[in-house]
Order: sequence, then C-alpha cells, then structure tokens
Amino acid sequence: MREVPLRREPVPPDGVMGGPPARGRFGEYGGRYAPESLVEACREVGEAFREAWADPGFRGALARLLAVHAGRPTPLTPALRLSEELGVRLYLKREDLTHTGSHKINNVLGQALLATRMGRRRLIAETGAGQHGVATATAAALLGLEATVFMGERDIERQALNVFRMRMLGAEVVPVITGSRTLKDATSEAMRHWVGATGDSHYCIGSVVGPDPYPWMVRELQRVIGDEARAQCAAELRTGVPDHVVACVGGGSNAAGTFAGFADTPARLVGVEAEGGAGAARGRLGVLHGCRSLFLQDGDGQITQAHSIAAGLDYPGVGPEHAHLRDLGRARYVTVTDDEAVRAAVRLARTEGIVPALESAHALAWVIRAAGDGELPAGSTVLMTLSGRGDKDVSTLKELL
Amino acid sequence: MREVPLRREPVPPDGVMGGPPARGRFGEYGGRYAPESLVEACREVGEAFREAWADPGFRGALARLLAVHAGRPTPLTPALRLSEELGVRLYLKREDLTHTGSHKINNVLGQALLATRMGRRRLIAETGAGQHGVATATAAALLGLEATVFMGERDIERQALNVFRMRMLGAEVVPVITGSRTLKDATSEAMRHWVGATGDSHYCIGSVVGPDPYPWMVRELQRVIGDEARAQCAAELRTGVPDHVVACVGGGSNAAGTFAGFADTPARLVGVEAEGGAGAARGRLGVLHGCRSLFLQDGDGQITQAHSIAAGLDYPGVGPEHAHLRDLGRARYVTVTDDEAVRAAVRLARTEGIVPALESAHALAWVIRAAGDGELPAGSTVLMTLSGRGDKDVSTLKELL
Amino acid sequence: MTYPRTNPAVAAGAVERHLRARRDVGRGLLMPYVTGGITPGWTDYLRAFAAAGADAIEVGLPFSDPTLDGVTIQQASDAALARGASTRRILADLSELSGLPDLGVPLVVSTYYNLVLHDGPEAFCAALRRAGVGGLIVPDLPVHEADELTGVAEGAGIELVLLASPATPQPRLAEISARSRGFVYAVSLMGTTGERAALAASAAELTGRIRRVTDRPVLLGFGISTPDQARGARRHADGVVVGAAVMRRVLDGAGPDDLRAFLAPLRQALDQECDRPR
Amino acid sequence: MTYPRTNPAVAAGAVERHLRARRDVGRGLLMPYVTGGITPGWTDYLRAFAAAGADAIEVGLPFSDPTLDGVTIQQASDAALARGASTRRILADLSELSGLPDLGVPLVVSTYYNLVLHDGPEAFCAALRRAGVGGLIVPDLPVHEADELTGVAEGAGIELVLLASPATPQPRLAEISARSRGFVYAVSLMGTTGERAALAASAAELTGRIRRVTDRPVLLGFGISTPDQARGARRHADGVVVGAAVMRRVLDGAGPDDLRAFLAPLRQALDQECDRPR
Ligand SMILES: Cc1ncc(COP(=O)(O)O)c(C=O)c1O
Ligand SMILES: Cc1ncc(COP(=O)(O)O)c(C=O)c1O
Repeated sequence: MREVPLRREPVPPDGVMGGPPARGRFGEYGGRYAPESLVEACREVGEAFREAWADPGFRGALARLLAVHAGRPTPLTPALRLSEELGVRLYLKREDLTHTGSHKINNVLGQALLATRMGRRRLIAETGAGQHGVATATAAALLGLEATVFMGERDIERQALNVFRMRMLGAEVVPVITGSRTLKDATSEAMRHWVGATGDSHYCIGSVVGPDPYPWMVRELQRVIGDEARAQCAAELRTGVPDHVVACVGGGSNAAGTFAGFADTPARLVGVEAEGGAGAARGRLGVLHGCRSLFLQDGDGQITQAHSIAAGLDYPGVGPEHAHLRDLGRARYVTVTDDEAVRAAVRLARTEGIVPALESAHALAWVIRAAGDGELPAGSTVLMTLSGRGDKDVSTLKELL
Repeated sequence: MREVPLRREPVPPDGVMGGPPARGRFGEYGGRYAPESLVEACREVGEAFREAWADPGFRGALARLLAVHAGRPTPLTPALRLSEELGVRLYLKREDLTHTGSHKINNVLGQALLATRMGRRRLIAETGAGQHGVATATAAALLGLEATVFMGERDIERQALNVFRMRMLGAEVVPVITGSRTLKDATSEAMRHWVGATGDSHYCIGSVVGPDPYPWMVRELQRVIGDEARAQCAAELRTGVPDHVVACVGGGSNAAGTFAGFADTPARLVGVEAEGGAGAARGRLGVLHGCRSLFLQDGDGQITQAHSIAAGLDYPGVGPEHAHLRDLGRARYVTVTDDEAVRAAVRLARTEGIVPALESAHALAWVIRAAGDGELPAGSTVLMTLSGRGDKDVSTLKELL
Repeated sequence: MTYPRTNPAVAAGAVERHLRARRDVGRGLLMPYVTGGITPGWTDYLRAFAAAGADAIEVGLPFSDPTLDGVTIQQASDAALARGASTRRILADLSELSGLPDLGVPLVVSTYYNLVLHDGPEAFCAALRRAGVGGLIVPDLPVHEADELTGVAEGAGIELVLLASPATPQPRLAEISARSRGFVYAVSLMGTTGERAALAASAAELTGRIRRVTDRPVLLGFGISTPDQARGARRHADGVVVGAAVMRRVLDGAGPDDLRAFLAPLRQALDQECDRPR
Repeated sequence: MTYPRTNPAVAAGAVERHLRARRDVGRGLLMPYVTGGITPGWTDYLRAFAAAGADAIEVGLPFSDPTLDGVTIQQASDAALARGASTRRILADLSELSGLPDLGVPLVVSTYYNLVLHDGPEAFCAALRRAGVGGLIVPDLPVHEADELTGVAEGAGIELVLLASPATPQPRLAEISARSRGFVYAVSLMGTTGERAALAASAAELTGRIRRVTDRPVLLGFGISTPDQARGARRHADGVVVGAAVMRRVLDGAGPDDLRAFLAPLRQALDQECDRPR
C-alpha cells in the first residue's frame, strides 16, 4: 500500500465529548424533557452516576466486570485482505467479540452496577431487535436484579429467538401493542412504565438518547470502545491516530463511545446512518423520549417510523451529542442503503471471515464506497467500530441472498 | 464459602499430554489407521506441524491471529452467584467469547495457517452442528483459502442457519446423504474426499480424533485453553491450581486442550460426556476414522449412532488420548443426560447471565450434580471450560422449554 | 389556612381569572378533556362539555408518541391522526368556535413539546391565540426546560400551565407553582393518564404541598373518572381534570349527549362537596 | 524384464500359489467382489463368479462406516446391514460352500479393521479359516499398523493382502510388497472405490513401481468396470478387481446370471490381451 503524506487539521477546542455537559446540553441539544414525574428520578440517576464515575471503587468494579464477564479489551483487527482490495488500511474494533455479541453490554453492565449502587432491584429496558434487551437481561441475571423488557409486538414476532433468550435469562418481556409496535413505541412504553416504578426500578436506556443524564452517561459507559481503540491504534499505527474513525449510528452509542476516544485528535469522525433512519443526516429539530435532538418528522411535526434492514438503526432520531457534533462540524453523518449494507456484510465475511451485524455493515459500506470514490485517499488509515456480530441477522440475510 | 484443607495427590509421571507421541500412540490408542492413500498425506501433515510448532515464526503468527482475530486470551469468569448456591468456587474459562463462538476456532486457525505453510489452497472439513464448519469457513476466508465442508443431510436440515453462514463466508457445503446422514458420516465423507484431493487440500479435522498427527496436533492447538487457564488460576486462586478441572467431551478437543494445561498438577481432571454419546465412559476398543480408540458399537462390531441434544457431543467415539488418560486414571469420564444439561443451561443463564452451548452445559450439569452429592466437597475450586455459546442451541431449547 | 400569595407583579391571565373567580365562589372546578380531531364533528363535544358545566376545557393536539399517556389517550391520538388530524386543522376547527366568548369557558390546549417546536414557540402560540385558546399544557416540558416557551407564551397571551407530580421536591414545587399560569396541574399519582379504581393517596399529599406555596387554582388530573373520585379530589384541590374516562367513551362511540350525561354526576359531586378545600 | 524375487524363506500361501500359477501361464487375473449378505441367496453370486472365470473372489464384510468406499459399496453395505448381515452370518454362509474345493477359486474377505478388532485378530482369523477363506484385505490397516495382525493371520493360514497407492513412496512400496501375502492390491487412483470413465494414468505408474520391488501378483483395483479398462490394466498388472461395477448391478436387481453375463466380456478382454505385462 502506498504511504500518503499525513494531512492533519487543527484539533477542535477542548471539552468536546468531555465531562458532564452543563444542564445536560450539547449545544442546543439534549436537556431533560421528561414528564415532571420522571424529573426527580433522572436527577437521582445523574447524581448517582456522577458520584459513581468519580469513585475509583465503582470504576474498578465495572472494569473487572467488563474484563472477566464481557471479555474486554476487545481486539483491534487489521482487515488485511479487505484493506488490500480497498487500498486503505482498515482496522476493526471488535465489539462483536463481547459477551452477548455487541457493544450494548458495555453500557448495560455500567447501568446495572449503578442500579445496584442506588439500591434498585429491577431494570427496565426497551429493545428493538433484542440486542439491548438480551444485554439487559444478562446484566440483570449476573447481578441478581429483575429485568422487564419492553418490545414492540412486531419485533417480538420478527425476533422470536432473542425473546426466548431474554426469557431464558429470567427477564420478563412485555409486548408493546401501540403505535407502530416497534422500538420507538417500546421506548415510549418503557418510559411510561418507569413513571410508575421509579422507587425500585432503574430505567436502563440502550443508547445515547433520552433525558439527561442518559446521553452523557451512556457515552461515558461506551467510551471504553474509543479509549481502548485509541491505545491500540497508538501501538499499531505509525501515525498513532487513524485518519478516519467510522461507526454506525442508530441512537448513536457505539459511535459516541468510539468518537469519545478520538474527539481531541485530528481524526475525522464519520457516523453512518441507515438511509431510512437518518436522524442526524436528515432529521429536524424536535423533542422525543426526553431529549431535544434531530428526529425524522412529517410536515405536521409527527415523528415518522424509521425503516432499515438493521433493526438497531430503525430509530427515527439520533442522540443529542451527535446533533451537536454535526453542528460543530466535528463529525459528519452520511447514509447507506440497505442494499449497500448487505453487500458490505457479505464482503467482510468473504475477505475477513467475519459476519458483521447489519448495523455495523453500514459503517463498512461507507468505507467501501468512500475508498472507491476517492473520499478516502489511498493509503489512509481507517478505524471502524464493528459494533456487533451478525448472528442475529443471519435469517434476514438468508431470505435476501 | 468455607475453606477446606487442601488435599493434594501425587502428580502423575511426566510426559502425559506432552510432546508428539511415539508412533502416534497414546498407550494402546491412537495410531494412523488411514487408508494407504492417505498415509503419506498424514505423514506430511505431521512433519509440517512438528516443524511449524518448533518454529517461533509460526507460533508468533498463530498467537497474533488468535489475539487479533479470535479474541484471545478469553477471560476466566468467577461464577459468583452460582458458586454461592453450589457451595463450591466455580470458575469458567470463556471459550464462548471467541470469534465464531466456540473453542473450535483455536484449532482451525492453527490448521489453516499450517495449510498455508504447506502450500495448500483449500481446507476440507466435516461438521455436525456446524460450529467447526463455520470456524473452518471463517479461517479459510481470513487466509484466502477455499473451504469445502461436509455435513450430513439431516444436520443440514436441523442447522440451516449455520449452513447459510458457511456459504456466506464463501465455503462450499456438501450434503452427505449416506448412513445416518449426521456427523459420523460427514467425517467418513470428508476423508473419502481428501483421498482424491491430498495434493492441494488440507483436511482440517475438528477434534482430537482421526489418524496421527491429528489427535496430538489438535490437542496442541487447543492447549492454549489450558495454558491460559493455568496462568489465570495462578493469579486468581489462593491455591494456584483448582481442585477440579472439568470439560465436556465430544471428540474431546476442548477437554484435551484444557487438561493439557493441568496434566502435571494435582488437579483432578473430569471429562463429561453425553449419556447417549459416551465413547470414553462406555465405548469399546475399535478403529474408526483413522484411529484406535473407544467407540460405541453394537454386538456385531458396527459403530452405533450417538444421540445427544448437543450436536457437538453426537459422536460415537472419543479421542485416543482420552482413552489413554482414562486407562491411566489421570482423568475420569462421567455422563450427563439431555435433561440435566438443559436444566444446567437454564441455571447458568439465570445466575450468571450466560447462555452456554448445550455441549458446555453438560460439563456444568456434572458440576451441579457433584456439588449436590458431595463429590465436590464444599469450598473446592472448580475450573470448567465453557466451550461455546448457546446461540446455536436457542431454537432447540425453545422447543423444549 | 391562608394561601401564600403569588407574586402580585404578575397579573393573572384570562384563564386564571376565570378559574379563580369560580373557585372563590366555592365552586369545584371541572375540566374535561377531548382529543382534537377525534371525530368529524368533534367540536360538538366542547359544546356538550360547556353545557355540562365545565369550567375549562382541555383539547389535546394528538402526537405520534404520547409518552405520558396511557392506552386510552394513546388510542385516541392514533385514531385522530389516522383521520388526518393536525395542529393546523384542529386550531382551524377551534377558530370557528372562537373560544371563550362562544362556549363561555376557556380553552386549554395540551400537547407534547415536539409539536410546539415544530412550528416554533412564537408561531405556535400565535396560532393558539388566533384560535381563541387561552392556556397550554405541555407534559414533557418540565419547568427547568420551560424558559424558551414561557416568555413567548406570556407575550402571546397564552397561559402556560405547569405540572406538579408527587415526586416533585418541595423547592421545585414552589418554583413550578410560581411559574405556572392559569392553574397548577397536579398529577395525582406516579403513572400515566388513564382511569383508576380509586383516587391515589398521593393526590392529597401533593395538593397539600402545592397549597403551601401558592394560592393559584390547583386541578387534580390523571385517573379521575367517577363522582366519588371527584368528591375526594375536591376535598384537597380546587377541581379535577377528566380525560381518559371521557375518551374511553368517545372511542366506544359516545356522542356529545352521552358525554353530557356522563359529566352531569361529576358536576353534581363537585357541587355537593362545597366546603372549601382545606 | 526380470522380477525381483520375494524372500524365498516365506513360502507362498494357497491364494498366492493359485494366482501365481494362473499368472504364470499367461492368464489375466479376475477378482470380482460382492458384499456378503447383500441378498438372501448371495452366495449364488460366488458360483456365478466362478463360472464366469474368476481367479479369486472378494467378499466384503459390510461395515457401518466404510471410509474408503464410494457410494455404490456404501449403499451395498448399508443394504446388507439392514438385512441383518454380520461377520458371523456371512462366514456361516461361506462355510456351507467350503471355499476353494467347492468353487475352485480362493475366497478373499475384505473389511474394515474395526470388525477384526471386535472379535480380536485371533478369533477373527480363525473364523475366516473355518469358513474356508484364504485371504484378507483390510483397507484401513496400513502396513505400519499391521504388526498386530500379520503374525496372527499367518498363523491361521490367512493371507493378509496389503494395499499400495499411487501416493505410496518407493521404500514403503517395497515394504508393502514384501509383507503383503496373496497378492499386492494396487489402488489404481487417488480416490475411493467406484466406477470411473477411464483407467487412471496413475495405475500404470504405480504398477510399474510395484513391479520393481516384487514378483508377487499385482491386482489393480478401484474404478475398473469395462473390458477396455481391463485390457488397459492387463498391460501393467496381473489382473483386476471389479467391485463397484458388480455391486451397482446387484443393487439394480441383477441376478447371478446377469453378473455372469456382465463378467464374460471382462474375462474375454483379459484373455485377449495375453502379452505378459511389461
Ligand atoms: C450491533 C449494533 N450496532 C449498532 C446499534 C445501534 O445502536 P447505537 O447507535 O446506539 O450504537 C445496535 C442497536 O441495537 C446494534 O445492536
Ligand atoms: C461448543 C462445543 N463444545 C464442545 C464440542 C465438542 O467437541 P470437543 O469434544 O472436540 O471439544 C463442540 C463440537 O462441536 C462444540 O461446538
């Protein structure tokens, strides 16, 4: 592969993706647009997390759980054969190798440990495809908590195995029969349920969305991805830092966690959304599920249903910090079609022996496209977070291919 | 948990589970009962592996693949809640966290690398449930080799998703329509095929079975499990070495790899077989698939079909080294029913948030039983290899529970 | 017991003046709710409410994701949206009534903040005003996020009603009570909208805590559907909001006359219990 | 060309003497194969083979896992096992023929090593002897593992035939040829049993290499099914084994007469090509 001269741009101002944002705001996004009944609960979570995060005891306990239970650190895999084909040097951050098969476990173990610290005995969660639900059920079993997972009835039908898996782990799975009966409605239902259960239950949100402190807390819990990758890149790359850092964006947690490790470097950050769920790329300012951000809406201000082959990208909004990074120009957000994602998944399987989650395949599809059209100059280094493994998508792919 | 006084028995004579066995024999077992047409090919594999294994370059390349691609080292997870319930201290060696979800990848990456070194351009493999087939397809894709996987027609029907996964990884899956149309016949067919393809193809056997050098080679490639676990136990346990080391036994590769790390210690080694596939516990001396070992046979000397809910234990024989360890009394072999295994799987899910492969659940079922009936004294330390994750078994379990 | 006085510098708006006046003569306040656009002739429900003795009327602008509503109002929202309801059309329907002068009772719109942001607070409030609406309830706009809307609403003559919940700590309750306009919406229980078997114990406790910090009218909402519950509520609060109980009937096909019949005993119950709330 | 002499200290057994004698008069040797117990009257096939001019007959003892056989013989084995065939019953059937004296040709049993081990080499060989069997072929018992059986077989008067393959290196070929009894079974190609379109090129090469180290009869097997192939084989080897081609016909329902008719042109082809193999 040719070496190209290093083009470096000025590092953005300090404080981006740093400590807790003032009033839960990332620029004009974020906030705590929770019903009054949840405001106090959110405040408690925020305060407890701030304390815990500053407590080496908590950090140590979480680090140990992540290591001995979830399998961290995850490797950085150079995708040698695909790199050769693309003319760029592609490294994969392997969240697919964590326990339960996606980065979701990083967040969930942190929140479950926090819930224990707060004296809660139950976790509430929403789930779409079931990855976050399975992760929540897993963390609950591990720490001896109960778990109640809300899941749209349509998703329950489509993801019967994950439903069974959650039940096997001891979680209660509650079918949501309102609205589009998918993730958006499951989230609404989980919030409604929390209103009546704040006393003994912690709402374990699955991405960098929701009312303050969730977007910040979940990003902090996911920054282990970026921090590890940063250190691994430093050891692996001549330049120390990759030229591009790429991740798929549903709510945006794996991307936020990844970006957090590189926000203060010259690396260009790219979030890849599904064409049919492009909150950051095509959303409009709005408020949903407790936070101000960008959401897909119709002309009347109603939230529209997202559509993606990747269930985890099937959310009509994006986390507020991504909206802010977009406004700042610190990250950019691009979209990829279902078809491109499927082709990218097959290509990774054939060249590197990795069947990626269809969510992660979106990130790869952009890398492939960008390497092809020169947007990624030959020889550039690319770090891509492989957020999850494709096992859950095999039956979807089977029908397509 | 109560501490019990350390009871230690004399360490067995040196050389057990050591270097290449003379004439491929483990006591009276093993050997190279291959058709004459394969004898030379086996000799070449043996010689090449011996050289490679002595070559730090090969070792280094393999270690790197295992680290950056397969996710090694895997954690040692203390099963805290279950230990509390059982009154023993149970540690799980987490092979379920490797890429593709079971220990099979350790062996396959080694053999694939060896095949490359030998100038082969294709891997041949047999598979039952598809774990070894998927691992082989994975390693082939990663190293740019072709892969042809033989799989019984009945297993193809039962494991449609793994078949698709192999094909997605670029492997050719050949249905085997002879005999019982399961693993035993797939193995026969793979050997037949290899006879006609020794020039350009390497036969990548999936367990510590087959003609010399396979039982030794596969054990060496799997000993990374035991070596890692040994070091992890040394760091984690007051006694340095666990009292009991337990693993499930199909062909016996995860058990062999685990035992290899503890053969020279006072740890008691326990191999757990499926009630319906108990080659070591109930087999008779015989020769199958190139090696002399213990096999389930009828009164006429015909090999009988094994029956286990765990597809990976559905093999009527056991690797020759296990037969030898049994004769020596260095390891003992016990059996567990389908029902016990299923209950153990659910229990692990509920207490530790881990859904194990049904194969691995056999090992756990014995631990549970032995802790209950006093065979494992209260406070004893138990290392158990969790050979794989249960994702592949979820639909089986769903039908049962 | 005397009420702490609200900052006299802030003159009460039309809705609040109307409610205070009625409260001060010892009347228990009744605010029925309807989802705007739920049926073709939905504004007939408003006339029926007025005829049944409503003191204010809450009109919901349906939103796709009503995160604080129980099933009944979710279904009503879905049904209205499926009929093509939108902020624009519902306000147009209200314009034809021209609010208070026509019905004799103030109109209060309730909706989620996304719909406010969609048009922008200025445009949204101006449109309410043009439609004759006097008040606005935004359940997902808690007091600490309300700055962006309060000034704008005030400027447009829209009284922004804030909600208080049993979980709200006392200092925050004081802030909510001080900044709320029209009345204080006391959420009777930790839960979503929807009929309940009995009035929650938290209702009395919350109302008592609000009383300690304001003399503004306090309406109890969430879960109130029977005359008994209304009577119970009246013991603590100035009145009640009745939402899900109305909408369940509407979804089941009740017409304006049916609703008038349904509200009559509630009205009566509020009138009977004529002791001033403690 | 002269043959290297086999160690004269080891006297040839009955099978080998029989085959040498026929070879030495210039006859091309024919050894048809049948799976024992494949049909109720399966020994009639042996008579048909003898009548068709077989010089030896191979009887397969069916094994559940015939790893060196192609589909035809796999199917035949399965069918025989399904009929209840076993070593014991097949040998009992053979006992009734009492082998060579009756048929006039030696019987050679072939099977996998598991069946030998099952009874134990002594008992197994003794049973063969009692059934009038002269030779034994064990395709998964290569020369380096054969020690356990060779002495026992020799003692029981059973000639243990070893196989040689195109992949066998020359020194090993010498060892195989030296230790084989009865004849050397030359596997014509790198593959399993089963019919092939043409004689593999490896056949000539292998036979040539065997010739260089022994004067024992050499039979080519695997894939030989047509008179043309037999003629071709005869150019290099002393004769042929015909297995899958026979068994496919048996599976298709051929009776003893059909097989006689099938073998006749093969016999003829071997007779025509009467030049001594080079
Ligand atoms: C594998 C995987 N990747 C990505 C996502 C998207 O979530 P986020 O954008 O929060 O990382 C999901 C969500 O379910 C997922 O399962
Ligand atoms: C998860 C798992 N464990 C165990 C086994 C049994 O194989 P072995 O005994 O060779 O480890 C298998 C075989 O497929 C397997 O998939």
